[in-house]
Amino acid sequence: MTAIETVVDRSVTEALETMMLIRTFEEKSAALRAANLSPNMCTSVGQEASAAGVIKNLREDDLILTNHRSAGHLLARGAEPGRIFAEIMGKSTGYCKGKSGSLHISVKELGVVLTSTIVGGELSLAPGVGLSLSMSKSDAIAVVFFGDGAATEGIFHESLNLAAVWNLPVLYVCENNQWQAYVHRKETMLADHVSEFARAYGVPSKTVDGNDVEVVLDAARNAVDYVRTMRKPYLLETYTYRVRGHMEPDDQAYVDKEELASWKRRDPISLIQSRLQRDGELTQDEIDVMWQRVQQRVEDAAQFALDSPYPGFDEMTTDVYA
Amino acid sequence: MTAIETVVDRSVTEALETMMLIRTFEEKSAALRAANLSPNMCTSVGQEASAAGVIKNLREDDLILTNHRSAGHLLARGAEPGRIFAEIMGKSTGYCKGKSGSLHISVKELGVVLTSTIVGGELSLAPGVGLSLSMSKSDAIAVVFFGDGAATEGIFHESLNLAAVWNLPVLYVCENNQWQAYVHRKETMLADHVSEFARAYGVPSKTVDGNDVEVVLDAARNAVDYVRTMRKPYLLETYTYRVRGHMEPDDQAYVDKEELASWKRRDPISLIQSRLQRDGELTQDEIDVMWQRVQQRVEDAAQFALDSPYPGFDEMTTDVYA
Amino acid sequence: MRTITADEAITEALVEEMRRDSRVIAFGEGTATKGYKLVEEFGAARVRNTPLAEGIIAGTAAGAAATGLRPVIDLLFAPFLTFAMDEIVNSAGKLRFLSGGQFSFPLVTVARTGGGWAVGAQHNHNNESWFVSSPGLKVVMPSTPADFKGLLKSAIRDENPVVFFADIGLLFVPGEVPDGDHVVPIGKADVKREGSDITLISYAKTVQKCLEAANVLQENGVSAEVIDLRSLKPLDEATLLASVQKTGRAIVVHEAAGPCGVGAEVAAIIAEKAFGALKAPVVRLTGPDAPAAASFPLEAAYAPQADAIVAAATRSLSRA
Amino acid sequence: MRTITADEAITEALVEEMRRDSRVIAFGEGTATKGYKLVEEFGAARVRNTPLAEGIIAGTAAGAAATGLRPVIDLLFAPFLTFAMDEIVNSAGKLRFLSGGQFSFPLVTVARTGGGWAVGAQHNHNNESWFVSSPGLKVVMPSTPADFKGLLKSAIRDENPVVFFADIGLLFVPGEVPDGDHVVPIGKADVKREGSDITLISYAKTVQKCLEAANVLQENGVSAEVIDLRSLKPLDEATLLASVQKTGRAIVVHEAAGPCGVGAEVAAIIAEKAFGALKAPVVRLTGPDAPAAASFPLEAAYAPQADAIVAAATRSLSRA
Ligand SMILES: Cc1ncc(C[n+]2csc(CCOP(=O)(O)OP(=O)(O)O)c2C)c(N)n1
Ligand SMILES: Cc1ncc(C[n+]2csc(CCOP(=O)(O)OP(=O)(O)O)c2C)c(N)n1
Ligand SMILES: [Mg+2]
Ligand SMILES: [Mg+2]
Repeated sequence: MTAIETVVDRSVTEALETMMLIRTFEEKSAALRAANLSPNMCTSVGQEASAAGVIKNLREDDLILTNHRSAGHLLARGAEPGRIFAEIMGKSTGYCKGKSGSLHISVKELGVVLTSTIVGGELSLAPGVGLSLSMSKSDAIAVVFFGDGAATEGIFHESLNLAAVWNLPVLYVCENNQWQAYVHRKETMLADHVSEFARAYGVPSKTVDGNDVEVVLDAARNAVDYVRTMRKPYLLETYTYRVRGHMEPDDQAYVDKEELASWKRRDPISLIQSRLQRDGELTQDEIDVMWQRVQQRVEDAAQFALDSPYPGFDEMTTDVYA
Repeated sequence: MTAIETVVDRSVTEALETMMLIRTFEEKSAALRAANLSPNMCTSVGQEASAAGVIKNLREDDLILTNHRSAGHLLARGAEPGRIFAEIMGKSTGYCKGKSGSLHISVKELGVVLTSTIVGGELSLAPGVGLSLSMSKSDAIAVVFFGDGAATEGIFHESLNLAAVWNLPVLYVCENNQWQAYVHRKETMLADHVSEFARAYGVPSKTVDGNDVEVVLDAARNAVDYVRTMRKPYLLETYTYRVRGHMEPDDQAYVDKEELASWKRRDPISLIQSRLQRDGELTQDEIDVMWQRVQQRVEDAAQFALDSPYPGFDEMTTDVYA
Repeated sequence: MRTITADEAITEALVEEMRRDSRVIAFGEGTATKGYKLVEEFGAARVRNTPLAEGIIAGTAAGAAATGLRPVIDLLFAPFLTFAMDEIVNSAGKLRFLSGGQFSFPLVTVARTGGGWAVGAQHNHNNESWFVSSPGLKVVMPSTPADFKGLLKSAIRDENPVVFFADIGLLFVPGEVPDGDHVVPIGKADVKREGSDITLISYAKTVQKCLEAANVLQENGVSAEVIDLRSLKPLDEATLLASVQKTGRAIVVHEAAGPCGVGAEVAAIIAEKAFGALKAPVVRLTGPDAPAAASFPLEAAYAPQADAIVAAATRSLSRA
Repeated sequence: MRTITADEAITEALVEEMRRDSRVIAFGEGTATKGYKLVEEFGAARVRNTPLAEGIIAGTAAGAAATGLRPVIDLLFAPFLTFAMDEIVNSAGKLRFLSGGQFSFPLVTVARTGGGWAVGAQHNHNNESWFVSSPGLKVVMPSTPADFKGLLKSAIRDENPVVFFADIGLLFVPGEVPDGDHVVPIGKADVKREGSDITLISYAKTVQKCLEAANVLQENGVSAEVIDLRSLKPLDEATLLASVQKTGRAIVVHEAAGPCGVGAEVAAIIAEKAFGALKAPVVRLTGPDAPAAASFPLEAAYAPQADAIVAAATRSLSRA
């Protein structure tokens, strides 16, 4: 079987390495931006457990939709970091030939079928992907990642309602990272959990600690099983925190220092790293090797992207119509 | 005090006469349509208790928003039936000079400030009216009437959420009449009551028998009091039934005959009429006089509208800009 | 040949394409209620009522189109498209390009518009130019039952998102439709009447007004060519320019308001590319730049009438 | 005179108008975060963060405007307006008319657009023509910090809904702004440079490209007049036509794609109303009819450049 199917065995160690890869990638990405080698983009630092934990539960034929904060999802799905960097930089070797940039990257070969940077766009498209699957013979499912901010767009409710009424196999994963660009979630909704909205639609839901990858792996396994077997939607909320700013560069002047510090103390990578060490599953040496491996990969990837050419000007008008 | 304030004493008998007026008006309106004397329009036959029961609890300075099915709300508020007929017919004596037609009638002098036939349009506008009131010194409130169908538009959720987060004095009145044009409500949502959606927003809500005007009067009094004193939104759902078709003319071929018949047995006017008779509050003679009064009013009104001129062609381009 | 209405032609096209291609599905507010016969033939999975929510109807169509289905959605009236702009414009129109060509969006959005029902500007707004101006979309707006059928069939077969506008005023007017698999290509205008003195260019309900005007002009000894655009995007520039090269005069007529309308685009193309041939200015006759009133006489007067077209043509012809 | 950026000019205009009129309020996604100084001065009731929901932001503005407030809303980027079309077009634009003039909608919608940020077509889409084509709205799109300030002040004072487009590429370019209550009327174009041989008509970032082209043309002995439209609705027809009457040649330049764009409207007006004066066809230079790529060099090449304007002008002048 393929790379992705192997990943599905859900080893926590593998999830950890995915998280390390995401972290390293995102920090490199921010550094490239700071050095003016890359345009503005959004990182998912602090949220790695959600991407790794959910996506490791998916099958190769499951389909993914995501949003502006997608690098973690793409990497967890097995995307080449070099081609993501290249896409962010607008290079021709990017997954979308540099046309997307960081905000709408889709990768057909990996089943990352649709990405929209319109907040809520991914939610508007998800039932249609679920519909295609529900009308096919397959038992594959669609998974849509979205933020707590997207949950305040009306389309969230239209999407959830339609998926419920039509029994569509869509797993809704809300990465509630407490921020909606420069506005704290608390300013935008009275409930603490986006999952609370699901009940009235008749959609089962659960909020879990999004910083504990073992918890996410577990909850996502159950959620995926439910959607796959019941052919109905489910909403999983990974409660987490956006550790860096909304979009690089960002001085985070508007961020409550204590809240940030308290979430940093619950860093998802440190958390699982030390747990695995404590339980004797990993030694410091093994951990160091893992970090080195991902660092090397990310450095090579960045170099690949930096060395890649921009698309030709003819690309301005290709791919508009089929 | 003014006419409207008098009404606020909530006499059930007055509410009954309002309901009779609405019923008579709507049936005349349908008859005019059938006779090709009027364009297509939507009646609220069967739903009169909701309009009468809610609006009799309002003060003159409260503001109303409504939708395509508005004649009942307008009449309960004291609008001239002749000017409503005229507006429906597109005559210059209509409340909007015939420019609106039946679907977007607003009446500034009665505090019917905004009406949109875009389903959900009234909901999008309501928080702004609440905001104006909340920033004024007054303790007036905004009341927005909308259907169960409007509750499946995303804007419903955006509206409720904003009103909750901003503490806006808006009373949301959902007239759940089981139909959304030619689609039964059961096809569009899994929950039976729109009020179930309100909880997650932190908005108190209640579903009441929308065919019993005494129940509506009572529930609306509490709801209005809550919004007026707390300066926060509330959702009141009047559970009722659309007895005629969506829009005149309509053969209702798609309607479940038994469901229709069972609701007809709970006709809101017969219900309160016989209760008042049974309790000795009204005699048959008094009831007959009431019917005669409203019939005369409606006939005169229709004649007024029929006799009224169409607007001049210059009106095609006036009132576009201030 | 049979005589049917445009409304019937829409259903015929849909039924035939659903028989032809099992990936074609149809949904919208009341689609299954109105199309209960289609439900019988194709099953409830392929013909669906939706909740009352245009955004998710269009978004679902886009998501389904990207993953193998070919949805035809009914969004009822053009002003309701305001609730589906992100899905139609930002998703269906742009995501093919933004994905570097990885995904396509073969979907058709049907919406009614124009005067005919006397229900006012929130049901009647000729906003077709929004979609003409948006990349990645195609836009058609037929004037005869035959074109309703043939263009809808082409739209369903197209690999790109097509917005199909149905003029309310034409829906129940009967007309002849060829038997069999009648397909009209998108992007091809129809010369409804040949003429040599002036070109009248139009689409939807005002095509008929142009034909009426051409009859009157004929009586006055003027030979007017009448072109029905049918496809607003892509525009059939070749047919337009060939006609104006011949006649040297053009009048563009539509119900939609003037500013940045299709008439502006047509006039600008002609003024640029047939400049040398022009003997008089290209004139636009459009609806007023105002919301459409519900009041029936005002609504009926909104679209340009034959007499105004005759007058404009006569003015044009009076210029050297 | 002070030198400030367009972004600063926007804030200045807002602050001054909020001081002037207590009915003016401002809200949007991050408005209070970004405008924390405004919160200090005007209080949290008048300067608000909103939930992430463009539809209700715009709808709330319309509802508030109809009942006595004067909201200024920030919808961030033009493609996000897709979520607010009903509220802006069907409500703010049409309900004054549909109410027979009972209500007015004095509100301003601010949105950024155009190339400059390399983030692709879901942030960068020059869809201003949608609003120009919609009744009841006004549309402005300035090119200098002074006009950003002066037009925003006029927009806030206007009794009608105004859509204010801010070209991202211009936001952080500094420029001189007159001291005091600097107000620029809506509906008045600005002749940036007088000339006699050809008229270059533009708005937003391409005004600068036209000025650059005019310099090059000057060196070639051609005197180009450059007009900055500033107000896209209403259009200042008088200024346009006077210029073309004088020069006999016109080129319309903008970043937005061509079809049914503002350039089409301008070209159509000139071709109709200055026909007799035209010595060459009115040419449009626009962005391609394609979504804007994120890739920086492609994005930068999207808007017409000075050399293309010079070439088009030279071609125009070569015609008799
Ligand atoms: C419709 C729309 N509105 C606003 C934006 C600007 N924007 C981009 S991301 C973002 C915040 C999104 O918050 P959330 O959904 O919680 O996702 P997060 O960024 O926290 O992952 C905003 C406001 C946008 N891209 N689309
Ligand atoms: C945005 C929009 N979509 C569709 C319609 C067409 N339409 C008019 S009324 C209606 C049904 C509305 O149902 P509901 O909100 O329950 O109100 P009711 O008619 O039952 O009073 C529909 C679909 C519309 N006017 N606006
Ligand atoms: Mg968030
Ligand atoms: Mg209903």
